[in-house]
Amino acid sequence: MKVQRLQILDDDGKLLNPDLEPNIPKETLIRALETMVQVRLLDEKGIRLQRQGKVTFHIFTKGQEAHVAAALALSDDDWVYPAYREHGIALFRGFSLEDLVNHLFANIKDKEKGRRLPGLFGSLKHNFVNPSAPIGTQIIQAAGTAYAMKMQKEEKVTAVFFGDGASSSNDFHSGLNFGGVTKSPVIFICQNNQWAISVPFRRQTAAENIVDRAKGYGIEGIQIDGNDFLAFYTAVKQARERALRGEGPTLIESITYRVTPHTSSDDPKAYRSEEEVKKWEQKDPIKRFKNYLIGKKYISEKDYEKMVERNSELLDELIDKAETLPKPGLSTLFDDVFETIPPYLLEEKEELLEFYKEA
Amino acid sequence: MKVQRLQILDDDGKLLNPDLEPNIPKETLIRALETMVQVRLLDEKGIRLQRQGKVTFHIFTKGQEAHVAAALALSDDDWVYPAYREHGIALFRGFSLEDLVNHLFANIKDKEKGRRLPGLFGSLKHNFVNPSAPIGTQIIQAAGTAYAMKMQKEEKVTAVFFGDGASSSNDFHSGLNFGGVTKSPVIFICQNNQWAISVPFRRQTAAENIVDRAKGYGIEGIQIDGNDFLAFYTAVKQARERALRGEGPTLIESITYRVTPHTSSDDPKAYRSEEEVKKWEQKDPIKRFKNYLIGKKYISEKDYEKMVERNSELLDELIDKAETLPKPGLSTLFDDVFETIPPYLLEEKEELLEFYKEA
Amino acid sequence: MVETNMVGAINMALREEMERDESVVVLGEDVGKDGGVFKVTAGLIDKFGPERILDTPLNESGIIGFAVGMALKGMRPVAEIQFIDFIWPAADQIISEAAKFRYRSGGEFTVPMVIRSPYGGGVKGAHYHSQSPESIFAHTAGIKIAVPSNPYEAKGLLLSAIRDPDPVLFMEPKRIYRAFTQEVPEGEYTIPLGEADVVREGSDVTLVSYGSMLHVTLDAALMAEEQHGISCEVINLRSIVPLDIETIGRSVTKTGRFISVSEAPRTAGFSAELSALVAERWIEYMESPIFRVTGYDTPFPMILESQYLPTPERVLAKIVESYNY
Amino acid sequence: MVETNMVGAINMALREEMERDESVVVLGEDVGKDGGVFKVTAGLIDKFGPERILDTPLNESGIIGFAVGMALKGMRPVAEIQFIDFIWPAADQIISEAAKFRYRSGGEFTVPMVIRSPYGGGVKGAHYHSQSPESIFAHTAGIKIAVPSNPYEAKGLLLSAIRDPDPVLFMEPKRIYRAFTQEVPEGEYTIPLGEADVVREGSDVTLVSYGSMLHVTLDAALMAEEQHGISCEVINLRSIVPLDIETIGRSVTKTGRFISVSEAPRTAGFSAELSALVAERWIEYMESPIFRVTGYDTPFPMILESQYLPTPERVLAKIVESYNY
Ligand SMILES: Cc1ncc(C[n+]2csc(CCOP(=O)(O)OP(=O)(O)O)c2C)c(N)n1
Ligand SMILES: Cc1ncc(C[n+]2csc(CCOP(=O)(O)OP(=O)(O)O)c2C)c(N)n1
Ligand SMILES: [Mg+2]
Ligand SMILES: [Mg+2]
Repeated sequence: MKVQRLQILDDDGKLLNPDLEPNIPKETLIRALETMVQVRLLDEKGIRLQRQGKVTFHIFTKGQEAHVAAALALSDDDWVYPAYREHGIALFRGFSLEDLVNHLFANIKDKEKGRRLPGLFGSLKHNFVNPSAPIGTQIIQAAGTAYAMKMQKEEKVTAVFFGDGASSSNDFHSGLNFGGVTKSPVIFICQNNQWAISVPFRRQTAAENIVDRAKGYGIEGIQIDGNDFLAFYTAVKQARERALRGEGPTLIESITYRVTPHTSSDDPKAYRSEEEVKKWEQKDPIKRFKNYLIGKKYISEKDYEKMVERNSELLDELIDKAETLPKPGLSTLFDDVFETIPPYLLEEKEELLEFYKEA
Repeated sequence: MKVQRLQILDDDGKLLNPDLEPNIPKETLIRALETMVQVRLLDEKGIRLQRQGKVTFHIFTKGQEAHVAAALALSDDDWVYPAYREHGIALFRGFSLEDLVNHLFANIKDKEKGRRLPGLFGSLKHNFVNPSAPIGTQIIQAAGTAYAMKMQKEEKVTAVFFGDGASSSNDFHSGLNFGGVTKSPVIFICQNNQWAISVPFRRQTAAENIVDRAKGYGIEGIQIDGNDFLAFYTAVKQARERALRGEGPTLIESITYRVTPHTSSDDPKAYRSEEEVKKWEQKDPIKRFKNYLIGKKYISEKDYEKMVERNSELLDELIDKAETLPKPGLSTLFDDVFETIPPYLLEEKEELLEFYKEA
Repeated sequence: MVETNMVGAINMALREEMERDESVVVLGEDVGKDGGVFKVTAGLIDKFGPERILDTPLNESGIIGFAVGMALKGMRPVAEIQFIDFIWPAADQIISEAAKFRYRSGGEFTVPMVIRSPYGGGVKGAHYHSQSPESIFAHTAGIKIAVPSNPYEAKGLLLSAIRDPDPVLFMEPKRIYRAFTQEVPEGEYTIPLGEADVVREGSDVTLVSYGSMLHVTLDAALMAEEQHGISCEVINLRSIVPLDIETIGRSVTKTGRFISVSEAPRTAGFSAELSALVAERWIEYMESPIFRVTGYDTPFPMILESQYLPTPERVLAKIVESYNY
Repeated sequence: MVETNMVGAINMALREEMERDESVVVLGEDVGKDGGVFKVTAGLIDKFGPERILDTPLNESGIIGFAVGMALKGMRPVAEIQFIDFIWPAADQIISEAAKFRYRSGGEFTVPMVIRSPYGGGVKGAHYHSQSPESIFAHTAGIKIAVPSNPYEAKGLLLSAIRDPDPVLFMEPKRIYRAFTQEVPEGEYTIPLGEADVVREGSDVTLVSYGSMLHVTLDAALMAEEQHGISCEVINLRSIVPLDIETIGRSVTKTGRFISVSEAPRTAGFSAELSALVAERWIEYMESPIFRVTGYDTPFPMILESQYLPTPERVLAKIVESYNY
C-alpha cells in the first residue's frame, strides 16, 4: 500500500492542483519568503563564521526552509517545539535577527548567556521552546504542553518538529502514544530529510514511511512534500483545525532532504554520493516558493534579488556589531541553576570568583 | 479497518475451521495439557502459600495458559524471553517442578539464590531467559539475541513475551524497530490481557490494536485469540518459519484476559467490574483445549481429572519438601556481582560476615 | 490536627494543594481509580476527576516528559513513579531536560514539577522494589531532593516541593509508609527545603541520616546512650539538595566524631558526599575516622535484605568504634 | 610499535580484537561508513562488513538493550554511545539490566559487553557534549569502569574490557583523543582493570586523578615542584571500578595529604568517594584537610568552560593550601 503524498506545487513552483491552493494574503506570503531568505543567508554566513573560527559551531537548514509555512498555519500563540533546523518559525514570529546573531556569537547579549551551541535558542515570548541537544526529548514534552492547553481551556495547539532519526527515539513513541490517548491538541511534524548524520532512512527503520506509525497510536497521519511550502501550510492548518475540534493529534511526515553536511563537524563524503544531493537541489523549497510568487505576480525576480541583498547587508551589519561584544561574565556561571541560588552554590561561586580575582 | 483475528477453536473447544487444524502428535498435545494444568495448579497453590505467609509474593497466570502452545511451535533450542506469566514454556521444556517450587520458597536450592520475587526465574539450560521486573526491557534484548543467532548462523529464533502495558514501554519501540531494520529472527508476542494493573487497554493507547504497530516498523503482524491453543500454536509456528526464511520479525498480538488480580498485592475491585471477568472465564483456555482433546478422543474427562489430581499431589509433596529447606547463607550476598569478587567487595563481605559472627 | 500515617499525610497534602491551586495535576501509573499501588492517591480521582488525576500509559520517560511539557506551560505536575527502581527510563527526561531547562534557556523556560516516588528496602521487594538512588540525582545540578522521615515532614516538605519554582524529587520511604501515625495539621504549613533538623542533641558523636534510615539511626543512638553511655547527636537532613551544611558543621565541630547512615550501596552513595564535606571542612576537629554505614555494593537482595540494610546494631558498632578510637 | 594518538590506539584495539575473536561486534550510531563522529571506528566496516560494524537506529536504550541480548547469546558487543551525555535513555538497560543480569540469575545469564563513550569537557561542546557521569555508574553494582589517560592505556584497558566476563563502561576522554601520540605496541597486551599507576612519585601530597584530568593534575604537580618545591605523588586510577584502594593507601599514609581531581560536578562526584575512603581509613595520617578539585554544581557551560573545569592553577592552589595547612 503506497502512501499518498500531499503536493501542491511542482518542482518548479507551478501549481499542480489549483483546487488545493490555500488562500493566504499576499503580504504574508512575501514575508514568509523573506524569512526563508533570512534563514538561507544565516546558513551561508553561519558556516563562514564557523570556518573563520568566529563562532564555535554551525547547524545547517538549507533545503528545509519550507518549515516557515508552519508559522503561517499556526497562530502565534500556539507553542512550537523546534528540533534545530526550524528557526524560521521564530523569525517569522518576530524574534529579531539581532538577537539571533548575538546568540550565535554567544556574547553578552545572547539570551542563552553563552551556554549553548550556536543555533540552540528559544524564546518564551515567541512561544518557541528552547531546544535540547539530546534527540527526540521534545516530542513527549510537546504532548504534555498540549495537554496543559486543553486543561487550561485555551484555544491553542502545540506543534513539534523532529527528524527521521528522532523517530527512533523513545520519546517519539511515548509522545505519540501519550498524545493519542489523551487526545491532546498536538501536531507531530517529522522532517524526514533521509539522513541522521550518516545513517540513511532505510537503516533507521524497516518501515516504508514514518507516517505508517500513526495508526498504531490511533492518531491521524499525512505525508507531504516537505519542500512544498503550500503543502506544508495546508497539512499544518488542517492538523490544527482537527486538534482544536478535539480530534487529537496528527503526525505529519514531511519528505525533504538534508542537502548540506549534518553540522559544521560533519563531512558527508564518507557516506553518501553527490548525485543524490544534486537531485534534491532541484526541489529547492525557496526556488519553488519564489517561482510560485512570481507566477502569481506578487513579486518579480528583481524584487527577490533585492530582498536577498537587503537581508544580506543587514546580517553583515549585525554580525559586525555582535562580534565586538564581550562574552558573558564569570558570575553568570552560577545563575539559573535554580531560581534562587542556594548556600552551597553561593559558596562555590564565591570560591571561583575569588580564585579568578587572585589569578 | 477491522483487524482479522486468528481463531481455530471456538469458546467450547470445537474446531471452528477444521482446515486450519495443525497436525500435532497426540502425546505432545497431552503433555501440553498437563503443563497447562501444572501452571494452573501452581497458581492456586502459590496464592495460598502467599496468603499463609510462606512465600513472599505471587504472580498469577490463570487464563493465559495457552502460551504453552508457543513451546510446541518453537524448537527447544530457540530462546524465549518470558514476561512473568509464561513459565509453562520452561516447564514444557523440562524445567522441573521441583526447581520451580524451590524457587518460590527462595530456599537454598533456589537457582536464583533467594534473590528474586517468586516467579521471576530463568534457566539457561532451557533457553528461558531470566526475566527482569522493569517492564519491557526484554523486548529489545530479544531482538539482540536474534541478531546474534543470525550472526552465529544458527537455525534458531528468539521469542519474547510481554503485556499490553509493555507495548507502551520504550523497549517495545526500539525492540520492534531494531528487529525490523536488522531483519532478525525474532517473534514479538504481546499478551494483550486488557489490563496493566488498573489501567485498561483503552487508556494504554488510542490504537485499536497493538498489531496495528507492525506496519510502522516494516514487520509482519497477526492478531490471535490468545485463549485458543491452536491459534497460538499456528501463529508462532508461521512466525518461526518466516524468521528462519530470513523474512524478519513478526508481531503477534494475543487477545486474552487477566481473570485474576495483577499479583498478590493487587485488589481489582477498586477498578473493574466482576462481569467482565465472568465473561472471559467462559473462554478459559484450559477448558477449550481439554474439550478439543476430548473431542478428538485423545483423553476422557476422567483422564483429565486424574491428571489434575496427580499433579496436585506431586506439587503438595514438593511444597512440603521445599518448605523445610533453609534459606541461602549470608556469604551468597556477595556472589555473582561479578564473575570474580574484586578486593573492595571482598572487604565488604568480610566486614559483614565478621559482624554477623560477632552478633 | 489529624492522626495519620505517611500515606495519609501525603494524600492530604495533594488534596489540599489541588484544592488551593488549579494548576496542580497528578499523573502516573495506576494513580486513578486504583489510588496507586500504595494507595497514596486514593480517592483523589473522585474529587478531581480523571483529567487532573491522570492514569498514564506504562512509560516512565513518558510520564516525566509529559510533566515537563505541562510544567513549561504553567502547570504544576506531580508525577508519580510507581517505584523509584523504575525511574531509569526517565533518566534522560530528568537529567537532560527537567534539571537543565532553566539553565539552558538563560532562565526563561522553567519546570516547576515534583517527582514523587517510593524508595528503599525493608519490604522484601528484591532488586527492583527496594533501591535508593538519591546520590545519582544529587549529582545532577538543577534538581532538588527531599526525603521525609515522618508524616508531619512528608506533608510539609511536599507542599514546599510543589510550590518550588524548580524540579524536586520527593523520595518516599515506603518501609515506613504505614509504620506509625502522628498528628498532622490540616491546612497549610511548609517545611523549607534545605533545613536539616537536629532530632536528638548529643555531645559525643554526630549521626546524620534521612528517610527510613533515620529511625535505624535513632534506635542506634538510644542503644548507645543506654548500653554505653555515649551521647549521640542525630541530624535528620530532610532535604539532600540543597544540603544544610551549616547544621552538620555546628554538630561535628562540637562532637568531633561523624557517622552517616544511608541504605544505598556504599560506593559513591550520598554518604560519600557527607564524608567528603566533613573531611574537607572540619578535619581538624575530628577525633576519629569519618564513618559511613551503608548498604553493600551488590544489587539489592531479597532473602538477605535485613543483613544488607544498615541495622541499629550495625550503626551502634560504628558508634562504639568511633567513640573508642 | 606504532606512533599513534588515542583515537588510533582504540581503533587498533578494536581491529585486532575483532580479528582475534569472531564474537566481537561493534554497534552504535554512525560507527559504519562514517567511522564514528570522532573517527574511532574508521575503516572497520571495510574490513569487517556492516553486520559486525552495525550502524543502529538513533536510540541509545536500543543500542544497549540490543547489545545485552547479543552478549547473553555469546557475543562480545562493543557498543558506542556517541557522546556519554546521550547515555541517559540507556540508563535502564545499563543499571537494571546489564549490571544486574549475573546477580539476578544466580550467575547463569551473563553480559560480557563494553560500552565505549567519549566523555568530558574542553571541546566547547556545552551542556550535552561535555559531561562526566562516572560517579553515577560507579554507584551501580555490577558494572566496571575504565578511563584511559593516554593511547597506550587506551588500547591495553580496552582489550581487558572486551575480554572481561562482565559489563564494562569504557570512558574515553575526548579532549585528549588527538592531543598527543605515543608508541603503542601492535598485537596483544592488556592492562588489568583495578590497578592504578603511580605516574609520578613524591613525598608531600598525594594527587589522584584519571582520564583527561590526569594531565591537568600532572601539570599542577610540576608547577608545585618548580614554583614551590612541593613534591607531589600522582596516582592515575585507570579504572574506577574496581578501585585500587591499596595504591591510594600506600601513598596517602606516606604523604599525609590528599587531593583528588575530577571534572564532574562536585556534589556526589567520584571525588567524594575518594575523599570518603581516605577519611574512613587513614584519617590519623592526615596533616591537612582531604581536598577535591572538581567541576561546579551547575550544568556544563560553553563560553565559561575553561573556568568551570579544574585547571593546573586551581589544583596548584589546593596543593599549596594543603601543604601549608
Ligand atoms: C540522544 C542522542 N543521541 C545521539 C545524538 C547525536 N546526534 C545529533 S543529531 C543526530 C542525528 C539526528 O538525525 P535526525 O533526527 O534525522 O535529524 P536531522 O539532523 O536529520 O535534522 C545525532 C545522532 C544526539 N544529539 N542525541
Ligand atoms: C518500568 C516499570 N514500570 C512500572 C512497573 C510496575 N508494574 C509492574 S507490572 C505492571 C503492569 C504490566 O502490565 P502488562 O504489561 O499489561 O502485563 P500484565 O501484568 O498485564 O501481564 C506495572 C505497571 C514495572 N514493573 N516496570
Ligand atoms: Mg534526518
Ligand atoms: Mg496486561
